Amino acid sequence: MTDREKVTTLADAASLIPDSATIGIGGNSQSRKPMALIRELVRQGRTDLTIVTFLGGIDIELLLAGGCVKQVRAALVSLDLIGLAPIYASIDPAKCVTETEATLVYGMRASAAGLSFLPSLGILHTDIPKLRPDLRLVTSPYSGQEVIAMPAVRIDFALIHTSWATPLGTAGTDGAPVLDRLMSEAANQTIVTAEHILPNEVPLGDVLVRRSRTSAVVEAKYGAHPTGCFPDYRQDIAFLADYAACAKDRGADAALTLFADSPSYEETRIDVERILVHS
Amino acid sequence: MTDREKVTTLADAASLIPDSATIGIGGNSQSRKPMALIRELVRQGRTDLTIVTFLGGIDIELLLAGGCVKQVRAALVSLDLIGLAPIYASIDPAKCVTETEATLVYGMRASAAGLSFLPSLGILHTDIPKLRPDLRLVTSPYSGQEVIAMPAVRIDFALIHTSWATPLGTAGTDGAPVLDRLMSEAANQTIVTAEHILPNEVPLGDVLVRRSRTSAVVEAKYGAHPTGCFPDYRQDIAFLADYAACAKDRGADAALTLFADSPSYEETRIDVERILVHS
Amino acid sequence: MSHTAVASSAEVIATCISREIHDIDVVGLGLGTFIPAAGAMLAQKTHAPKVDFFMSSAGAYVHDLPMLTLTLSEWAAQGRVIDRPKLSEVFSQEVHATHVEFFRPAQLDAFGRFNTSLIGRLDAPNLRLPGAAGIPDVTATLSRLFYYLPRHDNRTLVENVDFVTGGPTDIGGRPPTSLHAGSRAFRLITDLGVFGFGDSGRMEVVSLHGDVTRDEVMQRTG
Amino acid sequence: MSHTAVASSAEVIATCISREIHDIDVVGLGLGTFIPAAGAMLAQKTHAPKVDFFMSSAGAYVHDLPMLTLTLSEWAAQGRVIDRPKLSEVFSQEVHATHVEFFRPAQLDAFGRFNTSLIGRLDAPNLRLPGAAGIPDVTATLSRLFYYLPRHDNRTLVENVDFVTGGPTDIGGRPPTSLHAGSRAFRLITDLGVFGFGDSGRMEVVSLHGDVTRDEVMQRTG
Repeated sequence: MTDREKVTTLADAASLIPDSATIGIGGNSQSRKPMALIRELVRQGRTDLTIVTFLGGIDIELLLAGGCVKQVRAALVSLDLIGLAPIYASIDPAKCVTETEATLVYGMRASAAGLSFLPSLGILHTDIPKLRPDLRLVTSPYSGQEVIAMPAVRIDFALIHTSWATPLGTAGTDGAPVLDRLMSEAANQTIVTAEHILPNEVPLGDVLVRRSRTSAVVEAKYGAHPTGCFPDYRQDIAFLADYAACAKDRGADAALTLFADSPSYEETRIDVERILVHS
Repeated sequence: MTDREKVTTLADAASLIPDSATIGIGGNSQSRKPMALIRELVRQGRTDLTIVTFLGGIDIELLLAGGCVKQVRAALVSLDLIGLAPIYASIDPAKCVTETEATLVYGMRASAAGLSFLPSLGILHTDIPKLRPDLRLVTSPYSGQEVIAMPAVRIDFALIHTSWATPLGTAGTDGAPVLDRLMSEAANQTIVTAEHILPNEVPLGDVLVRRSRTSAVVEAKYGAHPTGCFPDYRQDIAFLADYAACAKDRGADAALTLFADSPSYEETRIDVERILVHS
Repeated sequence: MSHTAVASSAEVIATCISREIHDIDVVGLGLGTFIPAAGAMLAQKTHAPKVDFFMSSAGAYVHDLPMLTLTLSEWAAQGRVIDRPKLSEVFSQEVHATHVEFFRPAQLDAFGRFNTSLIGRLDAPNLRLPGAAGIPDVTATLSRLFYYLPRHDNRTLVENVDFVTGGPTDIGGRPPTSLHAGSRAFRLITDLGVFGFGDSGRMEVVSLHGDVTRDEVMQRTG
Repeated sequence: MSHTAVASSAEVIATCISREIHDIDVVGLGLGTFIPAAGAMLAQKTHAPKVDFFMSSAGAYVHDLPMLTLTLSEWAAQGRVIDRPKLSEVFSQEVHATHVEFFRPAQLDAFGRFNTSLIGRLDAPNLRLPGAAGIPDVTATLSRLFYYLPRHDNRTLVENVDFVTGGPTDIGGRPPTSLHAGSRAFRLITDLGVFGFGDSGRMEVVSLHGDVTRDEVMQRTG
């Protein structure tokens, strides 16, 4: 921890993340996916990443299309209204670890608190443990009841996109916080990308990332596209529909071209009028 | 749960609580203690209560002076700047269960989640477990590490005083939330007392009690006195100093008279000018 | 207005949903829950004016919903947020966020157990579904758990689900899933009628819409 | 201003505290921590303008402190709150709330272990102290844990505390208390000087104030 400001470039921020790292991705399937940073990881050819996210979507698709992924741990991966996530739906199931919100929340809480597990009643009488042979039971020393020991979810880098951040790395939103704060606290480091870099330390809204967790801050306008970023812009459903059709009909490599810089993703791929919300 | 509004009197709210109940008390030693409701419990002669609170003070003193208490579970009991809590300092240690914030937080979380325990590294290498022979260890099924199994803290009634509440039982503060939200979620029922009853369902600040947890709402102006209630009034340090001197020199029965209605506590005991904060 | 309106099945279901909502309920609205949102708004405008909503995709409790939306929840909630719990509180089951919620399962069985995980055999599924999200966790803490199906059919409604993603399991001697007293499958609402899970825990007819017959229900139930 | 000022011991300690604070630290301020608050404010006004404060009795992070206060924390924080974490997050050790915090122990021993629980024997204490509050929990997650004592004396500074309320225990072969790497007793600041817990973990002199002698320190240390 130094006292210099943490603002850097997408390229430098992405290069903090080595091959084989475990990355946590914030937001949900509709919003605040750190897509600019993910495009940069693909561009840099990162491989063998383990991805932890709550509700995955186009973030997972792009990382899979780019050949960056060893394992996906998510509670759900879909393109929402557009339907199944085509690349994810076709990968080897052995690459996918089934999570639910409870397994992720307890797992990240355990990690943040330095524990190897937390007990939970969640998913106890479901078939989900059949998909998770790694789960163990633990017996309460008080009641004798057996409950599931949710294993700690370790994350090297949390990747969080927000509407605003400060140069020292405080980041927040006035929209849905999802699980981002917990993810940032559970991760060893957090990389923040934000639509707007604000002056340091003004009193602000809901804090998702405390500055002490943050290693790098990158200004990334439309950095969540094609997901939305409240209040700046909404999810780009037409782009996602194009993506789904392209990935299904012409495969991952063709779909990747939709995310290419030619010369600039922001200028050539984003129809701003389509995603602005007029109230 | 019915759809009628929950506003009632102090007497009726207190009478919901039977002898031998476990009550949780919100706020901290300086602020938002539900003192009006506690005075009413003393007046009604309640006995054998188990008291759970985070930082206790004059709330515990008054319940002890009134002969209401079987057991006190707290992380600290003091009169802050005034010093030791004189009655608490002299009771049988067997009546006191030593808590820390971690034992209470994990214990209430366990209770809220329907678990009998949660593991923690807190207090592991301290002597505090020597004061808590009820604590058991639990072994992680993943790492083999032994950690403390914090037992669930069961609470029948959470007693929460706030600046504002709605007739349906939503209650909140713009000041320190302390552990009140967790306590309310962990308890079977919550009784809210508030300085101000607002119209239902206006968008408000930090919610401490969700309406679905609330059984009764009582308007209680200066209902936290002699503790403070932000932003309405501050802690009454002069009153607490008088109390401490009286309890030390003349005993519990004499100290009790400081809390008597004669005819009205609010009119005779509170020097409003002394506790208003002029900014 | 002089045209004659025939209610669509979505409208019928939304109307039935509205009838199940009590005045002080908090109704959970997940991602893409258009029909339940319509039903809940109808309830609020008729017999249940005090209903609140928990919009999971906005991460917020609100009292007013300005519009039906699938993708603009955060904008809909803007300026209306009553309370913003941490999702980590909700999904760790410490906060009993909502009283009622209405889910659309991929499969539902006679005992109210649902499947949103996979179709076919566990070791060689015909179809992997997108995932369970938080549904197994949330359903365990509801006061009243509802399902809805826009189309009642015998591929969705089966005797036993292929995979138990969640739901009550106090059947066949197994202990109940419910973490908190009162959590259980309550009703199923389809384009044919309203179904309950009475004392036996087995699905039974509560009421059928208009001229729907029991034979039709039997044919379209697996 | 023409008067000659002699610094009080509280002023000396606050000044030493300010020197220990780094520019990007978050300084935890508990109930009744007047001297650390003064030191932290001094640091912010001199070499550490980016310091933030976590005011536990206001339950809030702030950047500006308008005044020193023991009882008006919520008023002091009003309009200045940067962030309001749930205390339940802080004390469950999921949020590493602060980097540095300054505690005043009832007893402190040569190994940096502190006692705020009881004086005397466990089974028959001479004095029961008000309680540990959250100190055992918080100290385990700090980057740098500091103690301060307005009066260095041999009843407070002892070879072994009567009761280990908290502090580092990576001594005598026992595993460390610290939950997170780097958490350990860092320094003690008294009216006599600044003391560290070097590689051995045993207390040692870092610097002595003004004309304080080692003999004086030895006499006033148990």
